[in-house]
Amino acid sequence: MISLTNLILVFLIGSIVSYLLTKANKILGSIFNFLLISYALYVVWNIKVGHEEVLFRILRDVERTLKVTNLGKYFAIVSLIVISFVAFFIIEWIRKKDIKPAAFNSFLLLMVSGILGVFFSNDLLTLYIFWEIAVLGSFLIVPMGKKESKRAAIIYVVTSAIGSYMYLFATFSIYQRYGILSFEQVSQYLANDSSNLFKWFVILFIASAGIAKSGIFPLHTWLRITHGNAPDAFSAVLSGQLVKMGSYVLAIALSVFPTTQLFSSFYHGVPLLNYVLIWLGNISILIGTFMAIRQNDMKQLIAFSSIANGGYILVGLGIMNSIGYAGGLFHVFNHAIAAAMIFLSFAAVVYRTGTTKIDEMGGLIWRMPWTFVTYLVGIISLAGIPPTSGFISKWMIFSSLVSKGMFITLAITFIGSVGSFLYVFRPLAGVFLGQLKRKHSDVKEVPIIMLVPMLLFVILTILIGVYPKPVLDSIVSIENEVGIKAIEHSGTIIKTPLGQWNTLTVFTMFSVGFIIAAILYMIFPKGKKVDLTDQYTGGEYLYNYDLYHYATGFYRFIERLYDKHPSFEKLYEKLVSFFRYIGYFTYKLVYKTSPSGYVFWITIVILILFWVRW
Amino acid sequence: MTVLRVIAVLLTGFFVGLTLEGIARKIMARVQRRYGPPWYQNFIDVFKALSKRGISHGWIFDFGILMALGGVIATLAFVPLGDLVAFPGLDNIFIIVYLFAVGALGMAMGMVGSGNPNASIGVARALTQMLGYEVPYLVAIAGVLYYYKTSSVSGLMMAQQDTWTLFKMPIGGIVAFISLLGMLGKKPFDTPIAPAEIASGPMVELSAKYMGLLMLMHTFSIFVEISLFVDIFLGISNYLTFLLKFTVVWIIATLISAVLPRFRIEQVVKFYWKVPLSLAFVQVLFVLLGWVF
Amino acid sequence: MSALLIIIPLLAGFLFIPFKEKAKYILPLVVITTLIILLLLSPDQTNAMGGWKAPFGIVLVLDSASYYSLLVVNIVFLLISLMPQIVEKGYSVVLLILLASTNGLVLTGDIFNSFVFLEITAVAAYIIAFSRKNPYGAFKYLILGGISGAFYLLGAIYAYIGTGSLNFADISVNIKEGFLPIVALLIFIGIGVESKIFPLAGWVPDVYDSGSPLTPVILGTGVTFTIMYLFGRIFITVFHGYFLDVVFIFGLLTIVLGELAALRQNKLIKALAFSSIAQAGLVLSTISLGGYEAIKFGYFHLLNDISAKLVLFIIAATIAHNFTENKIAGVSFSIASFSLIGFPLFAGFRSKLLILQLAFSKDNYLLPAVVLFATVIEAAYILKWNIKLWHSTNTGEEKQKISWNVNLILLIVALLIIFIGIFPDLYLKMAQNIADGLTNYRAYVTNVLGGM
Amino acid sequence: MVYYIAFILIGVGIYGFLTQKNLFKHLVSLTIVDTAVNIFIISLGYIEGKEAPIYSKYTPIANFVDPLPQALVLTAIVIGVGTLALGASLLIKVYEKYGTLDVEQIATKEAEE
Repeated sequence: MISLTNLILVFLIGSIVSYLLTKANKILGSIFNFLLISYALYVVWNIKVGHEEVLFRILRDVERTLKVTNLGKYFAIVSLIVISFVAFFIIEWIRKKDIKPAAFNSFLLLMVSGILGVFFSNDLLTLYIFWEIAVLGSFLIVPMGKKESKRAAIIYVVTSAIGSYMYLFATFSIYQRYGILSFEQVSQYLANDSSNLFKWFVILFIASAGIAKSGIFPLHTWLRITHGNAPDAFSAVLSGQLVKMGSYVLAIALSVFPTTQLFSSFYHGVPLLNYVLIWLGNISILIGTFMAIRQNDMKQLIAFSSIANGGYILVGLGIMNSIGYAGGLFHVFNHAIAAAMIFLSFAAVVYRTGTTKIDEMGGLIWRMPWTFVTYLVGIISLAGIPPTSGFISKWMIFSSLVSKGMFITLAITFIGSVGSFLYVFRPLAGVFLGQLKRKHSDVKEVPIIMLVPMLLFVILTILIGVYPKPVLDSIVSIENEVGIKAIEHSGTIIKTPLGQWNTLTVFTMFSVGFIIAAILYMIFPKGKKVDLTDQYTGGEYLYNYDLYHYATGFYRFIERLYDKHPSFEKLYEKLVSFFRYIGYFTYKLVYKTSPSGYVFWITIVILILFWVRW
Repeated sequence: MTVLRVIAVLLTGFFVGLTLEGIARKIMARVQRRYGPPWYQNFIDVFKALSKRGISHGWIFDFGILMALGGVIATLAFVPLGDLVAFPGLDNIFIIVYLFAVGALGMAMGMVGSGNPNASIGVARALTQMLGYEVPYLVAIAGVLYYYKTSSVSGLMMAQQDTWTLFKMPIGGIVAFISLLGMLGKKPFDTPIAPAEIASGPMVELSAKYMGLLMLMHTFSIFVEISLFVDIFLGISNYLTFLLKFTVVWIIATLISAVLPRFRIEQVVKFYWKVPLSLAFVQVLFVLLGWVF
Repeated sequence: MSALLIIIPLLAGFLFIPFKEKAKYILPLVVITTLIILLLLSPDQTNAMGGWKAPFGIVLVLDSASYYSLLVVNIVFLLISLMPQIVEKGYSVVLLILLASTNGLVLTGDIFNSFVFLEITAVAAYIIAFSRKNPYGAFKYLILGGISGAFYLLGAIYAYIGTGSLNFADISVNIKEGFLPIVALLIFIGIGVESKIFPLAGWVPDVYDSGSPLTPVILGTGVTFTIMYLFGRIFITVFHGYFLDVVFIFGLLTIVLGELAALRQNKLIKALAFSSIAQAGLVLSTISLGGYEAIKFGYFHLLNDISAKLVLFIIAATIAHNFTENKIAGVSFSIASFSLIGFPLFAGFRSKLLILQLAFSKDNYLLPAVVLFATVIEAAYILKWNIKLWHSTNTGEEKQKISWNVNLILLIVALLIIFIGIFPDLYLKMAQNIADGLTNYRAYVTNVLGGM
Repeated sequence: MVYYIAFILIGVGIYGFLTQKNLFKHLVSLTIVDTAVNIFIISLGYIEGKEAPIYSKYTPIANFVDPLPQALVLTAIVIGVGTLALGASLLIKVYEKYGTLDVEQIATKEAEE
């Protein structure tokens, strides 16, 4: 079995090989990509936990190591599943798209090497190094999308730079205070460190990298532009997987340095730091949900839903009791799969129709039924409706919040989950159902190669929804490793102190109900099949049925309630223009002046130095 | 054994539901000083509709209705009717509320699949209204869960040894009842169906068999919503007393809906998030502080 | 013997004044000969000019610091001379004089002599800075350089009054107590203008944007390194780190305001000029942290910055629009900009990491915060340019193609940056030697005065 | 006593820079500063009642003023002249390009570009 370091090296070299291969032939390069990534998935799948490797050395006395932990392995498997499916999708997708295929494939591999390193690094600095490689890889791909994606790439890098540099600042202050960087040692030192302020500072700064990357409240503005405008298949990787790197760092900041032991409990066993982070999660749920309801561009809509689900994961992880933590981790899996699935179906829609605006489309179900099925199961899981896996994690988070008695957070999570019915339904009604536009009448279903990964996602979601044992087992092993009481579950029954339910009985009962309805449907006379334009129009004769489609301003009545909502993007743009103004001011004052200006500055410096010295 | 219990639950749902709907039409008529149709009128409507030959708008239209009816039947199976519990131990409150969403989503998808914009507007209103009433309802229920430390509905019912939860947490009860009105889609909150504005909303393209199936779904969903309210708030009851309490709640709801005009959709959401939500938070604060009667 | 390093370029310069055009091809030969001579010399020796012993006559000191600085400067000149496309219309004579004066600046052990060489470098820089497009920028640079030269001279004279002689070693040993502050202040003003400290370096953007590709390349790399070396020699060896806390504050100011000013530039060369100001500020503030480690990492960062700037300026000056046709230049441009920002796998990351770790070990939390804040801004505008050049849709009015030899050099330097990113000990060893030479001033004094 | 004059002259030069609009006057004030520094250097070496340091058979060494500053001044003057010449030629080019030497007008012309 190839060791991890060689695997990462294989990917680094692989990115150059795939550049050359895709230069030769697009399809060959993408197939090479897919094979390499699925090989990585195979290696990561059966790697032994606790396996440790030594890497290069940067700072003198601190050893750089890669170590396989349950947490890292879980995140790596989820990410690699998503990326390998998307890589399979790209084999066909890349043919028609006008992006630079060679660069796309090679940077994808570069990013995957970074991701592998992040999940298996055993100390803060190695994690930072691979983190930056992953950011670099993804940064290079994002601008290949629409015109707006050029600006989006900059915003993406700057926000993630803010997060990772605060993380670096904390890493160095730990290194300077304790001299060590690996997670176990740091958590021991932190445990018996006296100054509360230092602990607060360190954990908040480390968590800030997670906050920036998974689009939590203060640093969430980049998600809309980046996911909305990145190349379609890549936004599936972006929101399905890259956001999870942020959740991984949040998981580390919260559970590996166990905040529960570090700080005294503030509210029902939840320390104040967790409470603050949970409240950041809450605000991002609110922002994500309410902004998603307003969007007309379907990709930006799901980007906002990623913000909301990032908030869910943070709330789940923040509660730190056995159910809540398990809920957060399970939601990582669900959101990764659901978001990837939805974005792939959008990629398929854009592959055929070329537009992402909801109101420019309609009735695509009659031409692209399988894409519709993927999208349907995707939103059922994203919205958290029982037969699919999405519900399990939301159920866990709800029951942990109820048992902790945090009712405002509970109310906000309810708003989030019911709100998700609203915003997932908007593209469903606007894009797939309703009247088929004349210009889309000759749209065909996407080729088979693109359909296979989408349908595999569907099967995976329903399978895990009915039989969540594999995911629950790995979560139990993580919880034991991190020192939280593991949740008890037996295959399909999930037990909590508040109550339990059985995924299998729910599914069988649902199918029984479905069969009863089908029997009733069969017994009675068959309805006459009528085509789409035969509608009740209230006695009016319609010439152009394209207009007879309700999609623009789908929730206008509720949007009107919060039209004047505070926009953080404008706030940050004002901040940037403030910096720009300072730059302009100095440029005009010091650099662009006449010679007398220069002499003026020299005399000023002399006077200051004289005055300071004597 | 469970199969028998499930069948019993479904049959009660069917018969009791339809008869009560008939009675509701009778009460509505009496309030409007007319006699109104016989109590078994709903049975006739359902069987008449099912026997006719209607029109279908493609496979998604049919699939949507099947999913709707299937989802609601599944939800009904989990709901304990007094002491008649189909799946003891597995009837978790969140399961019931969210499994109910499967039905709603199926119906929504099928209706919008018909291609008629009235249906889409109706469904958009239904979802918005759901956003309105669901949050205060769940917060109030969460207060009850937190107090009794269990989230299984039959457990909640059994926990009301000394007094009904309605008397223990009156404000919670009121909030739940107001949200119940929203769920039922009765008069003050029937903007999604609003016959005058959007040609009875989602049901615009339904005819014959599909209309019949939707009526069934409607009865079952009403049955689920009210039985949830009865189980949680109106104390321990065996099968008969459960049905009695059920009819009382149903009559009160019909009386209220008989006299109130329809809200506009923004007013529904604004109302739900002003009055019931703040009441729910007050109730939850009382539960946290332990001020429970 | 080390005087040859100054004489040969000077002589060649004056010999080739008559046939200016052909001088472009002789330039590499001259630079190679100076390099060979340098490699033949052994690091620690001093040559008294005209037989006058140390404190009286002018002494050329060749210790480990000046040896490696000379090596770097000459290599930079060699690389530039190998690109005749950049050195156009008769500038090669001026380049030779510039090479002579920079070698002299590094070698000299006498303060007045350093003033003379500084002025010669400045004059050569004014000429290079001049082009039809911006005579006003060159004139402003001349005024600023003239005034700073006057103050530098004043400082040198005060040093002479203080110690009775003009020799660096002599000054460092027995300068009278009261004179050190005034001398350090005046010298700081003199060097400050050339080493792009915040308020004094008004000339940089206009001069770097002079239109001819040679100006930013040579001024940004070769001359900057020499000035930084001179700064190190004077403020560390001679003044034993006396004035460095003031320099630290000015350095921080330079970093922040340099980056902010770069944020709003809409011309690539101007943005890169401000980036070089900011990087110079970073090097100065790292050096002024004090201590052997600080100087070593400071010069290591300077080496990285110079190799990145070499690539960036050449590309910015020659083709400032999309890279679709000349891919190699594009790739090397991206590599250099990633190293500037400090992405892992590139050289800049190593030096920034070491600087941060050093600053933390000295309990100085201000410098890391400023450096990280500046890197965020730098990432913003440099990556904006990166994307604009890679993805710009306009197909570029004149299809300017870079010739093969420039591409080759760009690629070599870019690969060197990646190599340093993975195995940094090549640059680290150089920086270490420079730091050794500068810090142990006792060896310097005995080396120079010992001969008396 | 003489170096007071030198510092006054430096003050005049800098005053010239700060107030004058015409670029040529900047060049003039640059030379004033240079000469001021040179005067300061010369005044350092002066010893009361001593002879100029011109060596010949008739003038004994002991009777000399300190020769070193005077040697330095020679090179300093040459450098000042060099910079002045280059400055003047640059000014010609500036005048060719902008048609004026006034700082404000040049600034407005540059702003137009």
